[in-house]
Amino acid sequence: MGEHRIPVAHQFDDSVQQRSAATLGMWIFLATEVLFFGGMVLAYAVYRVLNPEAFARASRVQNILLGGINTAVLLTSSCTMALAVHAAQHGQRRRSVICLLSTMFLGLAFLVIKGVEYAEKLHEHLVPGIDFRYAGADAGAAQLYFILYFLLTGFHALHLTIGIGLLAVLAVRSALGYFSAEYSNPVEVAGLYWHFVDIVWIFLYPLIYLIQAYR
Amino acid sequence: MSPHSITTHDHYLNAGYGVRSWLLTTDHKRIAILYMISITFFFFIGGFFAFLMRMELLTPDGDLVSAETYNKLFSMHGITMVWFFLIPSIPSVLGNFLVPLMVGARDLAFPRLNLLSWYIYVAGGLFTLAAMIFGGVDTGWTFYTPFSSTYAHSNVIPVVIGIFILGFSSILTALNFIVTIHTMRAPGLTWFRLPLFIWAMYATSIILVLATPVLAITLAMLGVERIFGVGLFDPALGGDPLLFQHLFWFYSHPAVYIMILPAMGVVSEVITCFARKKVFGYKFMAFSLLAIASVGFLVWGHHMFVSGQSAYAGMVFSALSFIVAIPSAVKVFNWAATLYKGSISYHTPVLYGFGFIGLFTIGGLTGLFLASIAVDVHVHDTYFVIAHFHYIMVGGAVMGYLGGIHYWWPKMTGRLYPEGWAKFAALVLFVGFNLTFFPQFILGYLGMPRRYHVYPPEFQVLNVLSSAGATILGIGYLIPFVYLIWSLRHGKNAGANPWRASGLEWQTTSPPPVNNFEETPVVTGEPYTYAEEESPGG
Amino acid sequence: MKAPASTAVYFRVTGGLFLLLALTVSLAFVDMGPLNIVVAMTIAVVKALLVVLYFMHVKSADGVTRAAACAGVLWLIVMVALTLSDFLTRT
Amino acid sequence: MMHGFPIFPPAASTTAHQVDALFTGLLIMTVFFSGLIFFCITFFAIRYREGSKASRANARSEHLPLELAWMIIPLGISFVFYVWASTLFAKMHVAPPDATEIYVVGKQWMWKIQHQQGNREINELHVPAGRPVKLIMTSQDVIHSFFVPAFRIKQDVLPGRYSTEWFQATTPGVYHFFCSQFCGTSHASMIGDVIVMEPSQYERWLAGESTGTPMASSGEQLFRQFGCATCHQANNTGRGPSLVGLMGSRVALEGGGAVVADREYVQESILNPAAKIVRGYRPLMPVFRNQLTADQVSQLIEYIRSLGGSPVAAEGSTQ
Repeated sequence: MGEHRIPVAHQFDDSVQQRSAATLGMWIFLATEVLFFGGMVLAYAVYRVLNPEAFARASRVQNILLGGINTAVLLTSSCTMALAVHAAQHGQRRRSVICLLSTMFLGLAFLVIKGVEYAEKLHEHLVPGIDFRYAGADAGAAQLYFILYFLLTGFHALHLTIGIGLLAVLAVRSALGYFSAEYSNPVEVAGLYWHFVDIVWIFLYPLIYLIQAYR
Repeated sequence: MSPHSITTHDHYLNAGYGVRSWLLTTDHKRIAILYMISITFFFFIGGFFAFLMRMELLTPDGDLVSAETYNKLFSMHGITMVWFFLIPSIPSVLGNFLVPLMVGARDLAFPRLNLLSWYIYVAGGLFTLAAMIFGGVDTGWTFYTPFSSTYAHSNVIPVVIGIFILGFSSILTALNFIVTIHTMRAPGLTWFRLPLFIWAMYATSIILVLATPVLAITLAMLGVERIFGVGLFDPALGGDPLLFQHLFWFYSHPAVYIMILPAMGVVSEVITCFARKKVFGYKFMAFSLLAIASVGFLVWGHHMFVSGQSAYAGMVFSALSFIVAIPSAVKVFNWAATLYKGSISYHTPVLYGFGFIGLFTIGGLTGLFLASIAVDVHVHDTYFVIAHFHYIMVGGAVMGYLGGIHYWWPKMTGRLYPEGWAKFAALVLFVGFNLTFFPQFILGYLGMPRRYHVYPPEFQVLNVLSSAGATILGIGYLIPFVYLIWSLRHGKNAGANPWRASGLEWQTTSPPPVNNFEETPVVTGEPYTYAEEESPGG
Repeated sequence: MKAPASTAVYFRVTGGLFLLLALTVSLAFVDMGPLNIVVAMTIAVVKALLVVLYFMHVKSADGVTRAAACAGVLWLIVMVALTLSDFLTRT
Repeated sequence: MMHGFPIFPPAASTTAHQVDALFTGLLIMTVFFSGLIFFCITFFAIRYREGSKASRANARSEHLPLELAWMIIPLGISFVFYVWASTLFAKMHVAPPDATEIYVVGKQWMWKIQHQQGNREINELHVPAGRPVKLIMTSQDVIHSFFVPAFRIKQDVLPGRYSTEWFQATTPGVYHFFCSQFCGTSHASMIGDVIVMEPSQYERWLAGESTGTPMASSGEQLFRQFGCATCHQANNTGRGPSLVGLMGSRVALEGGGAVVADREYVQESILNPAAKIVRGYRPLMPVFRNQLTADQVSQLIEYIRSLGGSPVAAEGSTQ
C-alpha cells in the first residue's frame, strides 16, 4: 500500500467527508453506550437511594487501594492513547506503535487487577447467584449492591477487552504502514472509544469504592 | 406485455443475479429489498397469531385454544409485530432505500455496517422464531417482573436474547442514517431543503440510538435475574418491580414514536405530491418531528399510572403526556392545510395518506383519554388501550408503510401496480380496520380487560364485530401482497417519475442505477416546488 | 478535530487527572454527610470533562460532535431524574 | 340490563359519574376535532380535485398566525383537561379517614379477602352501600391489579408492598371485578363479584358468615403461636422492641436514619427482619418469609395496630 495514498470508500466524495463520517459515527455510538451503562446506573441510583446504609456498608469490602491503582492505570492508558493518536496524525509510525502497545499493556494490567478483585469476591462468597453469603444484617440490599457491582464492572471490563482487541489490530496495521499523516482515522476513532471506556471508570470508581470510606 | 426501458439501462436489480450478489451486497437498495422480504415474513406470522386470537374471542368461553396457548399467542403477536415488523418497517425498508437517494448520495455512510444490521436482524429474528416454535413465551411483550423473571415457565431467556440481538440492528441502521444525513448531503442541499421524510428518518434515528441501548440493558438485567436467581427486580430479594417498568417504558414509549414518525414522513411526501402543492408550514412540520421525538422521551410514566408509582410522578407524567399532543396536532392541521387550494389527484398512495390522517387523528385524540389520569385509572389495561394503540400502530404506521410502498414501488421496481386493485385494497383495509378496532374502544370502556381469553358473555357482541372486521382486514392485507408480486413481472413500465413528484429520488431512472445518480445532483432550491412548476404564469 | 502540534497538553491533562484522583480519594475519608456523593460526582465530572475536551478533542470540535457528546448524557439525566421523581415521592 | 349496545358500564360509586363526565368531555372534544379534520379533508379533496374550477389564487404554504393558533388552542384545551383529570384523580386517590378497611390478597389465580371482623371470602367481596371502603391489597407472588369497572377504579397489587384503593358504592347490586394485570396462565379466571348491600344487610351478613375471629384476634393468636411475645414484651424488657404504640411512630434505626412504622415496614420486619434493625437491638429475629402467608401477615399487622399507635397508622401507605 502506497505511503500517501488515502483509501476513500466509493460512497464518499473525498477523505474529508470520510473522516467526518467515521468520527461522527463513533460519537453517536458512544451516545448509545452512555445509555447502555445508563440503565445500570439508574438501577444503582434507585437502589442506593432506597438503601443508603446497606450500600455504604457493602462498599466497605472493596479494596480502595486496588481500585485507585486501577483508576491510575486507566488514566495513564488514556494518556498513551492520546499520544498514539497524536503520533499517528503526524506520521510517526514507530512512536504510534509503541504508544498503542503501552495502551494495550495498561488495559491488560487493569484487567488483571480486576481479576484479582473478582477472585477475592468469589473467595469471600460475595458473588450473587454463586453461593452468596453476606454477614451483615441487610443481605438483600447488599446483594443488590454486589449484582450492580458485577454488572457495571463486568460490562466495563468487556468493553475494555474489546478495546484491547481493537488496539491490537491497529498496532499491527500501524506497524505495516497502513496509516500516514493524511490517513489516521481508524486510530483516532479507536481512541475515542478508549477514552469513553476510561470515562466510565472515572464514574464507577467513586460510585462503587468510595461510598463511605471514612467509616 | 414486454418490459421496455427496464431492460435497456443498467440498474441495481440487473447488476447481478446470483444469491451471492444479494447476500453479500452492500448496496442500500438491495439491502432494503432484503429487509422488505424479511419483515413481510414476520408480518404474516404476527398476523397469523392475531387471527387465531380473534377466532378464540368469538365466543366467551375458551373453546378454540387453551389459556396457555392464548397467552403465548398474544405475547408472540406483540413481540413479532413490535420488534420484527413495526420498528424496522419504514426505516429499514423505505429509509434504507430512500435516504441516500433523497440526499443525493451514492450509498449510506457505512454500507457494510448496513448489511451487518440486516444479518443481525435475521439472526435475532430466527433466534426468536425458534424460541417461539419450540415452546413459545407467555409473558406478554412487556416482560413484567417478577412474572417474567421468576414465575413464567416458558422460553423467556431465548426470546429476550433474540430481542437483545435485534436491538443492535436498530442501532446500526439509525447510526448510519444520522451520519449520512449529516455528512453526505448533495451540494446545495441545506437542512431546510431536505424532504420531510428525511427529517422524519432523522428524528426516528435519534430515538432509536438513544432508547434502544436502554432496552438492551434492561433485558440483560432481566436475563441475569432469571438465570442466576438474584433479585434485581424481585421484591422478595429487595428489588423493586417498578424499576423494571420504568426502564422498559423508557424505551418502549419512545418506540411508539419510532413507528409513527416515519409514517408521518411518508404521508407528508405523499400528500404534498398528490396535492401538487408545497407542504404547508414546512419548518413547523420539520420541528414538530423533532419535538415529538424529544418530548416523547419524557412521558413513559403514563404507562404506570396505576402501577404503584407515586401520585406526584403520575401527575408530572400526565402533564408531559398532554404536551406531546401539541406537535401532533400541528402535523395534522398542516396536512389538512396542504390540501387547501391544491390540485388533488386520487392515486392509491394518497388514499392511504387520507386514511392515515383520519385514523391517526382518532388514535392521537384517544391518547388524551389515557393521559387524563382519572380516566386512565378506569381504562388502563382494557381494550380501550388496545384500540388506541392499534389506531396508532396499524391505522397509522402500517397505513403509512403501505402508502409509502405504493408511492415508491415504481421507483424500487420500475413497475406500476394495477391501480384499480390497489384502490380497492386500500378501501377494504380501511373498512376492515375500523370494524376490527372501533368496537374495542367501547369494550374497553365497558371494562373488558386485555389479555383475557375468556370473558363475561355481555362482551360478546362487540367481540364478534371485532373478529369479523379482523377477517376483512386479513384479506385486505393479502390483496396488495398478490398484486405487488404480480406487478414485478407484468406491471407497466413506470418511467423515472410516474407521479411527477419533486425530490431527488425521482430525478434518477427507475429502478435507480447502482450508484444512484449518473452524476452528483446539485440542489438549488426549496423542496416541493409544485406550485411554481404548475402555475400558468411560471 | 485537529490534534495540537505539541504533546505537552496531554501530559498536563494527565497530571491534572492524577491530582483529581488523589483529591477524590482523600476527600472520601472525610465525613461530609450527604455532601460526600456531591463532591465525588463533581470531581468525576471535572475529570470526565478533561478527558472529553482534551483527549477526545471536543474543545476544538464542531457543533455536531459536541451535540452528539452531550445527547447521551442529557438523556441519561432525564431518565434518572424522572425515575427518581417517582421513587423520591413515594409515600 | 346489558342488552343492546351499552357505551357506559354501570356506574355504582360516588366517583363513577365524575369519571364518566370527564370521559364525555374528552369524547366531545375528540368528536369535534376529528369531525373538523374529516370535514376539511373531504371538503378540500373534493373541491380542489384535479381539474376542478375552484380558484387556487393566493394559495400559500405558510401562515404564522394559523400555526400559532393551532398550537396555542390545543395547548389551552390540554391544560383544561389536565387540571380536570388531575383534581379528580387526587380526589379518587386519597381515601376518607373513616373508610372501612378490607384486606385483599392476590395470588395466582384467586383473590382472597379478609374483613376486619374476621369474615373471609374468595373471589367475592361484600361491601355496604353508602359507606367508604378502603381496600388494602398485597400480592403473594406476581403483580396483579384489582379492577372494578362499575366503580371506575383500578390499582396494581404488588408483592412486598401494600397498595390501596377506595370507593363508596352507591347502588346495591352485583358487579364484576377483574384482575387486569397479566399474571400468568389463568389470569382470565382471576375474576369475581363485588356484592354491594344495604348497610343493615351487610351487618347481618358480617354477623352471619363470621368465622368468629376478628383479624386482630387471629393476629394475636399467631403472635403467641410463633412465640413473638417472648422477645417483644409490652414493657420493653424483652430482647426485641415493644410493639405497643408502634404503628405510625418514628423508629430510629441502627446505623443511622429513621423510618415511620407503616404497614410496609412492619411487613418487611416480619418477613425479612434484618433489613432494618431498631437502634439499640441486635439482629436476632428469625426470618418468617416462608412461614407466614400474606393473610397471616395482614392479621399480625392488624394485631399490632390494635396495640395502639398514632392515627397515621390507619393510613399506612397511600399508594
